[in-house]
Amino acid sequence: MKKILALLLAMAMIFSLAACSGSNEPAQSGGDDQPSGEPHYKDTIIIAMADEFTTIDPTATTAETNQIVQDLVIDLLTDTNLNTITNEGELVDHWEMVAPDDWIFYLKPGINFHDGTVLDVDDVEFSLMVRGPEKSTAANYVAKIKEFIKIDDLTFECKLVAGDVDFNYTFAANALSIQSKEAFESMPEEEAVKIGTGPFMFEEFVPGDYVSLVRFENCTSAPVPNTRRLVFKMIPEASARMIALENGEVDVIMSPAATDYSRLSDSDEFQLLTTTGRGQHFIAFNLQNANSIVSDPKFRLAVAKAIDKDEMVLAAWDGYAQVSTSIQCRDVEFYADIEGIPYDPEGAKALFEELGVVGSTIKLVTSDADHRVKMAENFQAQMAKYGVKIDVEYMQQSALIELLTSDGPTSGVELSIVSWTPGKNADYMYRNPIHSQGGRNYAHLQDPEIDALIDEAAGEVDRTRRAELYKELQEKLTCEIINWVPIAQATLTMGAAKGVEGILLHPALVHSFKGVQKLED
Amino acid sequence: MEENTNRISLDEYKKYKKRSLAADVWHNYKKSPSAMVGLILIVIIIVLAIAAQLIYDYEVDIVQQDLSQRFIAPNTEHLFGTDQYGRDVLTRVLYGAKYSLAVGIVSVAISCAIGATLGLIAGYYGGVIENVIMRFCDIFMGIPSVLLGIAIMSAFGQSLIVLMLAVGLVYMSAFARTARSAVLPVRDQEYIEAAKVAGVSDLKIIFSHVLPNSLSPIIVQVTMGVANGILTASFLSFLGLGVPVPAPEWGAMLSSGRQYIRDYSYLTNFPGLAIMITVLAFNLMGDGLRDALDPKLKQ
Amino acid sequence: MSQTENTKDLVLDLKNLQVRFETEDGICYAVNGLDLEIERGKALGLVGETGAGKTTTALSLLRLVPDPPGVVECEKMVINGHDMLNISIKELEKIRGKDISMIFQDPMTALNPVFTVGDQIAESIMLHEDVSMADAQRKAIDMLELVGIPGERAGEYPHEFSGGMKQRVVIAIALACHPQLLIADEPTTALDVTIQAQVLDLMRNLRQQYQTSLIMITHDLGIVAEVCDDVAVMYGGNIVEQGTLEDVFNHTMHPYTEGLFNSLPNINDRKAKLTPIRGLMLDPMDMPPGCPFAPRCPYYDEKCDLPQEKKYVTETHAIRCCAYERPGFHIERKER
Amino acid sequence: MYRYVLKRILMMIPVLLAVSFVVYFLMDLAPGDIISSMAPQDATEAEIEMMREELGLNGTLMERYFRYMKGLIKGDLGMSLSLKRPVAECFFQRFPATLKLAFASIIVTLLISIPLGIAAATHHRSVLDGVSMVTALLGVSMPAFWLGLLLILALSLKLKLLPSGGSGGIQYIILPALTLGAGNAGHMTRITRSSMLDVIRQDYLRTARAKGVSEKQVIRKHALKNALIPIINVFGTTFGNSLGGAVAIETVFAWPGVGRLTVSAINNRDMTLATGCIIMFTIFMNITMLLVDIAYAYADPRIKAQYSN
Repeated sequence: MKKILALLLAMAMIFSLAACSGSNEPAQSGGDDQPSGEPHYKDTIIIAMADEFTTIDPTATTAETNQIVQDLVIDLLTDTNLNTITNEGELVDHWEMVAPDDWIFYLKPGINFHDGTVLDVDDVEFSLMVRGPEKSTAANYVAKIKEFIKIDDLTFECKLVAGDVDFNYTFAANALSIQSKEAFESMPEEEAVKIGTGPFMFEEFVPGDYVSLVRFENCTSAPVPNTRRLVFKMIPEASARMIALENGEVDVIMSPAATDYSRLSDSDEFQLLTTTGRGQHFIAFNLQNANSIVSDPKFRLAVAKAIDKDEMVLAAWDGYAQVSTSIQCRDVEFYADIEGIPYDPEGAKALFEELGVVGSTIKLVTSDADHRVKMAENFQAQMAKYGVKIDVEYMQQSALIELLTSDGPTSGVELSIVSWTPGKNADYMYRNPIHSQGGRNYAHLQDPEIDALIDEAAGEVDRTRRAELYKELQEKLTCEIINWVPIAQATLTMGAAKGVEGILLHPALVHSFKGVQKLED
Repeated sequence: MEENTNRISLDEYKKYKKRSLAADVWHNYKKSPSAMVGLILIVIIIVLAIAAQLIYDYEVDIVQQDLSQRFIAPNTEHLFGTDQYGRDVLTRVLYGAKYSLAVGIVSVAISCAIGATLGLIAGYYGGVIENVIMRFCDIFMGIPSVLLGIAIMSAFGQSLIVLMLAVGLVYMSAFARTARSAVLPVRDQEYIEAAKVAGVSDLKIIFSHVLPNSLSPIIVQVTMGVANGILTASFLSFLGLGVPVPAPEWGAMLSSGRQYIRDYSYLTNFPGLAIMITVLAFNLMGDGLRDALDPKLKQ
Repeated sequence: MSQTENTKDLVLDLKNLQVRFETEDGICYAVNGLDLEIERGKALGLVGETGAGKTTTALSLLRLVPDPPGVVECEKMVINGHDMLNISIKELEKIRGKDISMIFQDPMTALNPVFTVGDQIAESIMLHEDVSMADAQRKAIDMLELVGIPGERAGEYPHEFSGGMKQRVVIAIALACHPQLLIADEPTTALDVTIQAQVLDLMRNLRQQYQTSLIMITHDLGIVAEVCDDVAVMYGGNIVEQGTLEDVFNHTMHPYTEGLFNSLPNINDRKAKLTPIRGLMLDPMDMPPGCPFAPRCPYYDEKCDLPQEKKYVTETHAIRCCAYERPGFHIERKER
Repeated sequence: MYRYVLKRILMMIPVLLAVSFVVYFLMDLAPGDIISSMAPQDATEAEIEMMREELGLNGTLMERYFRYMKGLIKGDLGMSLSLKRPVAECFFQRFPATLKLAFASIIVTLLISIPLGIAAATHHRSVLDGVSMVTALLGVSMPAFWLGLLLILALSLKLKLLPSGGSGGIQYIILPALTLGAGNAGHMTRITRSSMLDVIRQDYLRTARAKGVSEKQVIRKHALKNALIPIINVFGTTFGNSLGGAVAIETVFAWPGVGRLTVSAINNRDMTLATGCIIMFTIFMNITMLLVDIAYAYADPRIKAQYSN
């Protein structure tokens, strides 16, 4: 029996040792081909991600973590310039709006794909018109195109189903990445999706562990990077990412814990990169049930006055968020800096008493995401001071969306804590979550006047007039209708070793690592 | 010759006279110091849990926050310090005792009620019934308990009741198995046979003859089950699937303190310690009961 | 026994053996100052009721009394020339199984369930004889056949044997290395009568073959009469009467021995009532200072409460009983 | 013996079918489906319906389950809804990590518990016994996730000796294996001790000693082989627990194993992945149990005889 035991132990030992040593740690192997004399850059940069990377196929998911990696490998026709936060051409050199429903795009010449072929309109047509309609993530966008006309190898025209003055933004959707037609014809789909025009090529993916990319030496869509290899390592725990950075195991960490911000910014070895996120976090009122107290504008005003947003920011984001005064997000085009409804505990108290809601219970739903739980917990605590009891139900994110989009007047939901991350253009800010036809109208606002304003603003070609319309929308919604109480836009952060440069933070989390590099001495 | 038997004194006779089962168990139980420590700990925890209910007002002491008082390290005013919302950790740990106790005890009551009944029936009737019941239990045994718990919590949503049910269902099969194997040796005893011949109904036989004679392992399983139930429930809460916040369930406290562990490790240590002591107390009591119920097994 | 003991060829020489068990509930005095001598080739019957300390005495000879709680004290313990009190564990292990071995009471539990019987016998041989594994196995098969079990069953496990067969295996293990002193602890109690006779026969033959001395522990006086040369009667952790078979059976002196014989059923008078020894078995936790049998003794007087000396009545016959100091004392053994 | 093994394997089939149904049903009951979280914020009804069909989520529960079962019977676990790859592929990509962790933790468990349990039993009621039993009880009572956090705090955050999470070289497995192994060791030590104590009192050890077997050999050969029988049984459940318990450890240490995969699949409402993973877990648990029962037979001839009948 001793033998059995010894054998068992030995087997287990060998197995785990072999398995351990055999596991592919993203190697920092040397291959430095930088000639001496010129600036010497770190060969491999390792980035610790919080969420799991799952696929390189841009049409498969819309998860930001995937998009970050996909963005390095596969390019889009237009994309957000992260320095100016405006929509610019990426593979497209420039475009012309012949009419709101007729657009002509001119591709950049000589763009190389990883497989050696050169980008032309056929690749675009294949990606948009052949692959696009099959993919649920892309179909909605390409459905806008009534007719795709190839003018020459580098020029194409899109005739639209309906006029859209912001059509260029459409091509910034990640699902509309441009891929090589030749690659799809010559290799299996799972290989072909890895072929793009980006500055990095797909190297290896170990699920749950890491994904690695190598420099595309013949890159013409962007400058050839100074970093030879990028490794995205998945470390879900924030404290673990921080340790990894401190121990020099990684060079960059995404979303460090708020408690580590000062450790990063005050250190000589590290830096804290920040930007204000575009996501608007807000408390929405369910306006469907006329009998509910939340249907009373006075109550909504009282809640808006009652919330100490600064305290909530401290509770939910440890202070790292920008308090919102308007329903519209700051960096979205045509933002007007309105005052909104300031914190007024006395006014709120008086209103609550007048309404006779002290001692009553209001039902709130939200998801189990960390900051939402914290917001809800703090909201509950703040309202408890006014004597208003908040009964919170936490649910999984998709369950929440399902409930909020399909709930009838009888669901009992009165409040919800949700967020909205508008992309691209100002219309996006209002179309879905506020327009009565919008798919994510969580407050179930049915206001013809607002609908008319949204429609008018979207079709307005004159930018000054458009700005006025959006300001009117902001003031009406924030101060009069109060379908939401906007709380804050969270600060997005990244930690990096000193000397790491070229990272561009994206307000909607699709950060760019195209230029990431670290000078070494 | 006959008078010789009178040499046994009345006192001696009393000594040998059979005590009631409970008294007998208690007599054996109190001999073990560790078992007594367990019992005393449980009593203290229950008393504290009840006291916390009486002293603290949920809406004020648990729900309300004071962000100006956040992250105060343990001191004389806040013995366990304050958390990220400026709430007193000691208050929360004390108030939270009721969740762990409730989940542990109720979930075991559920799993015992269902599991032991199934086990008794399976063991008593045997044959096809036994096979069907035990295969049914195999289904639940085969799924890793934590995963089953997570699946149930996801299906029915977060709440104390669901948590109790989830933990109860997870451990149901274990009870069924214990009860069944406890019944097997009793089933073939002659007094059961005799009762059957006498026309006593099956139900009566099970409850008045089979159950009392196979009670010991079930009682031990109950105590150990409470310990396991508390651990499982706290893990589910740790994953964010337990009692929703701001209820100060210990596992949930550990989970929310986790991101601050580097600078404020007391946020995780106090709830962790609370879980461990409670589980330890039930384990000690379980050990003690096992030894007391079956002196043969005493080690 | 005579005073010229030094000239005798003693296999066992034991003086003043005391064994007590120190438990939580108190100290249990199991053996209290026991002396025992056995000549080479002789068989001694150790008789007494359950709890008299017979098995404990046997175990202390092998130094196998569990410690704790057992505490063994002894003036002299020489087995086959080895001073058992002053030897290393290593030497002790060489003596066990070789010079002295024991047949245990319950064959059902005495065999290790996870080894084949052949291995269990061979192990003993391997330990004490300089032989190869194969040779040991062969010898083990021989031993099995010697005790009447077909050799091919050596590869089977204990659970495949019946009780009587197991007892034979236990005997085979005990005899595997031809010990000089064999202790048989109630070797036949677990067996039915026909098997009993076979086993006793077997032991007698083996003993003659190997000149083995024997301590036969039993409460069955019939077995003693059949197998033994000498008899020692134990009560309350000590020998109360000791002598040859003739001495003890036909010239019984101690009141306890008398009680033992009186409680046997009388074949000649089936209508006669059985006469049990009155009172209860002694509580070894609460040992009286004097004669341990005093509380149950029909001839009790105050002197019995004093410590009892061992007295030789004849050269071979010794008792511990002060009643014979009373003038004209004699016991009333029933005639059969 | 072979017939017994065959019978056991056949008996797994209905259990697996039932498990698949229970899990599939539970997952369906869970509010929210993956479409809502996968679809872009501005997705239209038609788009969502398209996604639903793309993922095979259209139809009633029974229709979907029947479709799923048709694949399952052929050994096809379907495609993961969120990862867009075959479930089997997702599972087996992650499974080695979990197995690695389970084995490493078992080494820790055995190295701690067997010697400690034997020492405690052979020195019954000594200080050593007391200390090891208290330690074991603490191990049993300590939530693994807290122990993991404490180890991270001490060895990783404060002393910076070991990485606090992730996977890679051997240094990454130490903390998770220690955490998982230590918890199991508490249980195993208690079992080893009580099983040894049980055996130590057996008459056959006295027989062995009377033969002249040395004390060391009595414990190592005669006692341990008997004590091993219940230990093997617990070893099996412990190994099974290591597979399942890996969920807690993988979460705390960000270990890229199947436990975490399953939890995230459940959270993401990835029905096929969750069901597939749990089915695979169940298969491996059952196989472990079967292996244990076979090992059992080799340790105890009495059980082997039973199986043959």
